[in-house]
Formats: sequence, structure tokens, C-alpha cells
Amino acid sequence: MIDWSVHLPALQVIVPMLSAPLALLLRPRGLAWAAAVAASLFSFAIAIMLTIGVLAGRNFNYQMGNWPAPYGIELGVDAFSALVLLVITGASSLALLAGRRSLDSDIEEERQPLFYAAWLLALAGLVGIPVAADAFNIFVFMEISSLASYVLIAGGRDRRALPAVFKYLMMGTIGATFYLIGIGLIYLMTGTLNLADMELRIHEVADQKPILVAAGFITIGLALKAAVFPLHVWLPNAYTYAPNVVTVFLAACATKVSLYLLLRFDFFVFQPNLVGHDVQFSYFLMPLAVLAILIASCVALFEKNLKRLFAYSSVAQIGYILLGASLVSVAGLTASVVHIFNHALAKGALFLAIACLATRVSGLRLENISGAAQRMPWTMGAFALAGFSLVGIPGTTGFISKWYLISAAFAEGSIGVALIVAIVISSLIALAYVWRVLEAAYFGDINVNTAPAGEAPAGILTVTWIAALANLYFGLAPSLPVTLASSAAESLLRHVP
Amino acid sequence: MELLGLYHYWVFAILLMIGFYAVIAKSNLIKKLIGLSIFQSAVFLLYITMGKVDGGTAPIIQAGVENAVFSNPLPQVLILTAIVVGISTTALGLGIVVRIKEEYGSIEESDIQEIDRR
Amino acid sequence: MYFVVTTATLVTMALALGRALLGPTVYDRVLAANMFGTKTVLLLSVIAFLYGRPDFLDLALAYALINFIGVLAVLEFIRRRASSEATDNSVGQ
Amino acid sequence: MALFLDIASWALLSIGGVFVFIGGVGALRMPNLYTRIHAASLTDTMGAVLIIAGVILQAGASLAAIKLAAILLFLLLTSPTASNALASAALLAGLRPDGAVTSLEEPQE
Amino acid sequence: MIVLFGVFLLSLMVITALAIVRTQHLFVAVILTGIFSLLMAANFFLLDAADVALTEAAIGAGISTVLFLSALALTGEHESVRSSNRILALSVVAVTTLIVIYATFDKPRFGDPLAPVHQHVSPWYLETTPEAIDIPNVVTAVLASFRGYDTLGEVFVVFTAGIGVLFLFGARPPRNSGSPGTRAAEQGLGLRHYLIPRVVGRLLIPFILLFGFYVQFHGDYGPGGGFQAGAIIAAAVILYALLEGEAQALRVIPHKLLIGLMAGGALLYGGVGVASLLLGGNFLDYSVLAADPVAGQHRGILLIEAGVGITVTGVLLSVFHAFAGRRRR
Repeated sequence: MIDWSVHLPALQVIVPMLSAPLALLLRPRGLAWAAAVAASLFSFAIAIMLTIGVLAGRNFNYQMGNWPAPYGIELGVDAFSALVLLVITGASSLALLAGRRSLDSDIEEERQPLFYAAWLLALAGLVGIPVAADAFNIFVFMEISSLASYVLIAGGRDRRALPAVFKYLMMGTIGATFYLIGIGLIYLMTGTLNLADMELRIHEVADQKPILVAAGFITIGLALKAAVFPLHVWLPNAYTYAPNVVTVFLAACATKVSLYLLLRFDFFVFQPNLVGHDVQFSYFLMPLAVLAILIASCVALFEKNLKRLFAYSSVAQIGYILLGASLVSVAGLTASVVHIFNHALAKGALFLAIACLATRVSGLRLENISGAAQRMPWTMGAFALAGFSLVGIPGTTGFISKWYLISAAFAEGSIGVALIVAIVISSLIALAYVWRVLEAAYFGDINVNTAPAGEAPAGILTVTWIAALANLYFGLAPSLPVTLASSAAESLLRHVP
Repeated sequence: MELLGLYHYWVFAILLMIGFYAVIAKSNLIKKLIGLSIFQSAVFLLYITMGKVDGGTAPIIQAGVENAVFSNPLPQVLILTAIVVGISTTALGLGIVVRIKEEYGSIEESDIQEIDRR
Repeated sequence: MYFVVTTATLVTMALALGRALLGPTVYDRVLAANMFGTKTVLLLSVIAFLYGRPDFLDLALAYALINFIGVLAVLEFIRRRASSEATDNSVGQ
Repeated sequence: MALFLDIASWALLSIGGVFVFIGGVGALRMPNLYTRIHAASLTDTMGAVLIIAGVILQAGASLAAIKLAAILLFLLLTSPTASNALASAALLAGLRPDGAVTSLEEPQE
Repeated sequence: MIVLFGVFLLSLMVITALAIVRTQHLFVAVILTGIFSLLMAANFFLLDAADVALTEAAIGAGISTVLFLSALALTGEHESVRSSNRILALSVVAVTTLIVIYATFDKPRFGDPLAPVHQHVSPWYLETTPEAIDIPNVVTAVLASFRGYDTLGEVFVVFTAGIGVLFLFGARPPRNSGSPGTRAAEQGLGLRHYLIPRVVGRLLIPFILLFGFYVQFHGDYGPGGGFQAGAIIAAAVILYALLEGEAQALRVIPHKLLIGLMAGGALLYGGVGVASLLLGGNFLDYSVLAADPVAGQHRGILLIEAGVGITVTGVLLSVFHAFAGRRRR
């Protein structure tokens, strides 16, 4: 009898991957959605099983094709990747479950099998990255996920989605190619592609120039993909004009995966081997993180389009994640990893609530939702809950990550105080922009022409509330993400001398 | 010979530069895609160059030839993959450009921005 | 001897490239591209022997086929454009 | 015999190389498209035939010789076809062969 | 001497690339891109990468040119003179180049057999291939077996691109219905009225197909494999479409079949992996596919290469038809 638990890391990827061509072939067409949901839920279940295994101290290493590690391709799951896997598969499942009606109105029936196939491919590509332990394999899966997400975003009804996708495609491909150059340089000096093997062999490299340049290329390339502050220009439009449900999916996990990879590469491969790299890392990323937090929050404050507003807020939140990492301490990294989880929850719930609004309101501009809470109390309730979580009100997940971040910054002395000031200011700005939306929805006058006719459909609303309540649950009982995050932080720092 | 040995790397750098310049500076979307493919080709050249061994031959074992020196097969495998990834990206990019032309009537980035601003 | 032939082919490739860059009409460029392709075929056949790996002649064969398809595609494109846009006289810029 | 083959193949190769080179110069220097097509065809016919024949002599009776013959056959089929298609496309598009002879004609406006 | 040839070709490549960027005429840029690809392929060949050279020629010079041309037919071929942020571009590019050149100083010399690249993983492939897989082409062995998972990913990248283009163009090319213009009819004609290309082309198509299958199944022994074969077979069908018109080509290989090929090839590859799982091995462990591990590897590689070829053919043809069947608006 086959022991399936051994094969979990491989199954995590191949289940959504092989479902994609099946979804394309399925007849009648309506089944494509069901197939996508089934595959997504199944991979969510696999992610849960992997997490349980990791929490029990199990080590998942898998050798593709049964070839030994540096020669064949290795897969591996640890606490950090398990957390990212949970986020990806969870976001995909929730978004798909919520999305049936919403996607029906965005995408013609004829194109739906293609769309769901692309969705499954995006899912497969995204989960392929945290699972992989081979640098080039990561590139391949990065491309699957990127190409598939271009397709998903291009499904938006607004024609402005197209230039947005094109820009994303350009910047994404440049990022991936930079990554490829970096891998090439490392391979040139070490002769290996396996991450663990790479770490060991860089020790032996006497000439550090190519390695240093490789670190630069990989960092910049992944920063492009992760929309780190000055390289974020593709993100706001891509998120704004994508179909609403796609925004839920991608906002919750697409950039997070690149951040995961950035941290993993830097802490596993470069920090242990390059002299003074931890200092370079924090001097390079900390200013960017602070700028991202402050500037993107301010832009969000003056933005009138709801989706774009929260897209800018995402850029700011990416700043928080980087800020924690740039402290290069266990507390900082824990905050950073916890925030990957928590921000996905908050943003996912927010964009789900926006998708609910979109079922009744056209335009999604602030003036259009004036008074919407009177007609859609449940939607706006979930929105408020998720919004508070984004701001960091105690009792929600956002508070947990802010708390960890502030205490990590506190340990850094004088620079930490400045950082805390920045965090507090930006939280206040976040409160302001969330409040602007709530104010319009709760206290604005109903405009008879644009006001929503009634509450959002029950299906999507239920999913939204599940996500919103998850914000509350993990805010009150944060042990799961925090355990995973601190173990991830420890394993990341174990590599730093 | 020493300088000639670095020539391949320099050409890699120059091609990278040319492609990258076209991607950033050109306003025409198709030109950007062409630039992108030059940019990617440069990286292919980097990989294949590093796989070459002096006096080596392609890593296809010939019957009856003993002690042949073979060039490194791994970069070639990686670049095979990367070429296919490149054409996939290009095809998708061209698809998007054609759709943009249909929606906006132009494939110049500056025109599109202007139309959107209106 | 192979070297002499290879050099001659390479120089011809450079000359063809020169024609492709100079134009002046689009047909000159297509001509140059076609010539360039066939010269590449010759180059590969000779180099396959220079390297002592005659099994690589497959490549030359593939190039010959692909080149033909490429030229026909270009011509088809020109024909289509001519039929759809009689007004566009920018061909020979 | 082997020596004779060698000499023959070297001769073929070098003459082929000369033809290829001449064709290349012609393609660059000739005054208009149709004359350039003529020069370019030279490299594909004389040049290719001679060079590949030379290489076939070197290869002897082997699989490689058959492949080379196939390449030659393909080149001989495709490149005149391509030249013909090119010239007729150019002619149909209104590109008139001009130069010494045709310039005697009246320009048709 | 050969190094000098390489240097010469590389210099030509730089000139071509500069010309591509400078020309305002996109059509010219595409023709030059074809030349660029041929040069790149010749270089790969000189650098001992026969498989890559074949791929670059078939995909870069062949398919990519056709795709660019079909896109140009739909968009127009003139670039406006305006270049946006030139200064930004120059500075970014200059910095990048300096960094890259900085890195070259410590690089191992070109072709140095003692470079770390040739010391670590690659000797193992060269030694293990004859005994564990027993096919002469080490590149195919690494591609299909040692790093078969990458190749699976790659097939899915191609598949994604195919899905993407079909999705963008609304699943299937819109019928030219209702428009009474002569253009629609004319477009379907292809090169029909050129008698000579048509005769020669039709004569060649079976040979191209044959050659494609040869490349597919000879990939274990010489340069070739699924990707190259897929591109060549697709090129043959594209030639048919050029000669006889797309409508005729679609009648021969209809749309549904193309989508079936796309999905079927990907599923075949994945299915081999799942089969090896069910037979008690790891995913993509072909050794369990037959009683003898080496025979199992042979069988696995044959099947997955077939899967690759089928998907690549399907995707390239779907993409070609999607572009070619679209009417300019």
C-alpha cells in the first residue's frame, strides 16, 4: 500500500496542475467551476495536512523522480513554506467559492473553462514556489504563476485592465529574468542549483564579486515581483482592473510568495556566506520599507477608487513585512512572517467585501457607495471588521502583527523608536482611509440613482463573513500563525552566523 | 586569449543593455516585446557560455569514441526550458498588445496613457 | 580548408546582414534574411564536419526548412498588407 | 584514390567558397532589388551545390552523405522558390526593375 | 580559430541588436529579429549546445517570427518617434551594465575545464546517464528524467500561454460572419495565387512532417526532442495554412482537436508521473514503469517526450490560428 503522506509535497503541486487541463476539457462547461473548487479545496486540505505534519516536527523532503538531491529536483516543506501554502490555497478556495456569480457576470460562459484552467495553473504555480528547493525549478513555477495571473487579470471587464496587464507582464518578466541572471551567476561559481547545496558550496567560493552581484540581481528581481516600494508601479492598476475575485486571490498571496522567496534566498543562501550581508540587507531594505509604509499610505488616503485605494494599502503592507525582516532578528522575522498570514486574511476579507459591494454597486468609487450600509448592512459589517483588522485594532489579526512588529522594533534601540513612530503614523493613516470608506457607507446620504438595490447574494456574503470572522479568530487565538512564524524565523536565522 | 575569453561575457552584458534599454525607453509595445526577447536571449548566452569546455563537444555520447570531453549538459537543459518560457511570454504579450490595439486603436504607451486620462 | 570555406560563409553572412540593415526596400531585407538563412545552413554543415560530429547535420536540415517557412510567412504578410492597405506606401522607407 | 577525393573536395569547397563570397558582394553592391536577387541566388545555387558536394566527398558513403544530399535537395527546391516568390511579390507591389535597360522605357504614371 | 568565428558571430549579433532597437519600422525589426535568432543559434552550436541551437532556430527564428508578423498584421508596423523616459532608461541600463561587468572580473575563464560549473553536478550526469538511463543524449536524459519536473513545469508554461491567448481572443477566433467585404474571403486564400511556392510547399510539407517525427523520436540519440519536434510539426502545419489559407488548415486540424492536443499532451506527461506514483515510485520516477529500471526510463522518456511534443504542437498552432484568424479593426 502506498504511503500517501510521503508524497504530500508533490501532490500539493500536481493536484491543481493536472486539474487545469481537465477543467479545460470538461463538458458541460459549468463543471469547470466545480472542478476548480474541488481541486482548490483538495490542495487546501493537503496544505493543512502538511502544516499538521510540520507542527508535529515532521520533515518533508521529496525527491522528484527518485534522483538524489543536488542532481535531481528536491521538494521540501518547512514551517515557513507551510504557512505560505496555507495562505495560497486558502485564498484560492475562498475566492473561488465566493466567485461563481461574480465571475459569471465578468466572463462569458464560453471563456470560463479557459479562465478556470488559468486559475488552477496560477494556483499550481504559486504553490510550486514554496514547495520547491531548487533555484531553477522556482523560476519555472514563478513563470507559470505569472503567466496565469496575467491571464486572470486580463479577464477584467474594464479595458484598462489590458495596459495594466501589459505593464505587469513587462515588469514581471524583467524581474524573472533578473532572478535567472542571479541564479546563473551563482551556478557559475558553485555548480549547483539546489538551495541547500548552494548554501554549503558558496562557503568555498573565494571570489565573492559574482555572488554579491547575484545577490543584487535576485533581490531586485524578486522585489519587482513582490512590488517592493519604488518597483510597485505595476500593482495598483493590475489589482484595480482585475475581476474582483481575482483581486481577492492575488492580493492575498501573489506578492507574498515573492516576499517569501526573497527572505528565503537572502537568509538561507546569502547571509551565511557574504561578509556583512545582513547589514547591507537591512540598510538597503529598511529605508524602502519605511518609505513604502508612509508614501503608499498617503496615496491611499487620497484615492477615490476603492480597489485602487486598497491596492496602495497593499504596497504599504508589503513595507511592514519587509520592515520586520530588515531588523534581522527573531522577533522582527516573526512579525514579518505573521504579517504575511495576517495581511492575507485582512486584505482577502476586504476585497471579498468589495466584491460583495460590486454585485450591487457599479463603479466602486467612494461617491457611489454613499449610504451603502443602509442597504447592505452585512456586507459593510464584514468590511468594517476586515478594515479594523487592517488598521490593527486590538482583537483582530492586524493587532497581532503590529504588536510583534513594534516589540521587535523596540528591541533595536534608538532607530527602533523612529520605526515605531513611522508604524504608528501609518496606522493612523490607515485608520483614516478605512474610516473614509466607512463614513461614506454609514453616514453618507443615499443617492437614489447609484444606491445598491439590496444585500449581496447569500453565497458570496457567507464566504466574506467566514474570512472576516477568521480575522477575529486569529486575532483572539493567534497561536497557529505565531507558532509557525516563530519557528520559521528561527530556522531563517539559524543560517546567519 | 584571455580577453577573448571574456568577450562572450561582454557581449552578454551589451545585449542585456540593448534589450533593457528598448524595454524601458521605447513607447511602442511591440518594440518593448522585441526588446524583452533580446534581453532574455542575452541571458541564454550567459548560460550556454558558462557550459562550454575547451576542446569539448556536445554532450551526446558517440558510440565508439572513448575519452571524449563533453561540455556541461545542465545549462543547456536550463536554457531549453528558458527559451520555451520566453516564447510563451512573447506569445501572451503579443496577444495582449493585439487586444490593446483593438480597444484603444493604438499601441503606443504614451497614446494609451493619454486616452485613459481623458 | 574547412576554415577557408567557413570564413567565406561568415563574410558573406556579414555582407547579407549589411544588405538587411541598408534596405532600402522591405524586399531587400527579406532577400537578405533568406540569404542569411541559407548561409547559416552552409555554415552549420561545414562546422559539423569541422567538429567531427556529422550527426549534427539534422540542425542544418531544420534550418533549411524553417528558413523557407519564415520567408513564405513574410511574403504572405506583405501580400496581406498590400491587399488590405493600398494606401500605405511606407513599404520602402 | 583517397588523395584524389581529397583534392577534388578541396577544389569544390574552395570554388564554392569563392562563389558564396562573390554572391555576397553582389548582394551588397548591385544597384537594385532584382539584380540583388540574382546575386543572392548565385550563393544558393553554385555556392551551396559546390560546398555541399565537397563536404559529401569528405563524408564518403555514410548517413551523413545522405543527410547532406537531403539538405542540398531542400536548398535547391526552396531557395529558387523563395527568390521567385520574392521577386513576384515585389513586382506585384509595384517595385519596377529599373537600371540601365529598363530606364529606357517611359515612366508609367 | 573556432573561438574567432564565435567572436565574429557575436559581433554581428551586437550590430543586429542595435539595428533592431534603432529602426522605426517594426516590420524591419521583426525580420532582423529572425536574423538575430539565427545568429544566436549558430553561436549556441559553436558553444556545443546542439539541442539548444535546434530549439532556438525552430522557435526563435521560425515560430516567433511568424507570431510577431501575425501580430503586426493586426496592429500596424510603424513606431512613433517619441521615446518616453530615455534618461531614466539610460541610467538604469548603465548601472546594470556596470554591475554585470563588475561581476565578470572574477568569473572563471571562458571554457576553463576546471571551472566550478564543470566540477560539481555535471560530471555526475555524464557518468550516470549511460548506466542509469542508457541513452546517448545526456541533454535529453537530464531534461526528461533527472530534471523531469522542470520540464513538466515548462510544458505547463506553454499550456498557460496557449490558454492565455485563447482566453484573450475570446476562446476562438471570431467568425468573419456578416461582413460582406472581399477581404475576408481573400484572407482565407493564403498564397494560393503564387503557383510555384504552392507547388513546392505542398511537396515539402510531408517531408517536414516526417522530419518533425524524426526529431521527436531520435531525440534520445541526437539533438532533438519534444519541444523541437513540436515546433517543427507546427511549422509544417503553419506552412500549409500559409499556402492553402487558414480556413483549410482548420478544416484539417479543427479547433477542438487543437485544444484536445494542448490538454492531452500535458495530461500525458502528468499521467506518466501519476502512473509512477501508483506503481510505488516517487512522482516522475520512470524506473518503476517496467520490470527493468533502465527499460522503465526508456519508456518514461518516450512517453513524456511525446506529451511535450503534442502540447507544444497544439499550443503553437492554436496561438497561430488565434492571431491569423483575427481581423484587423
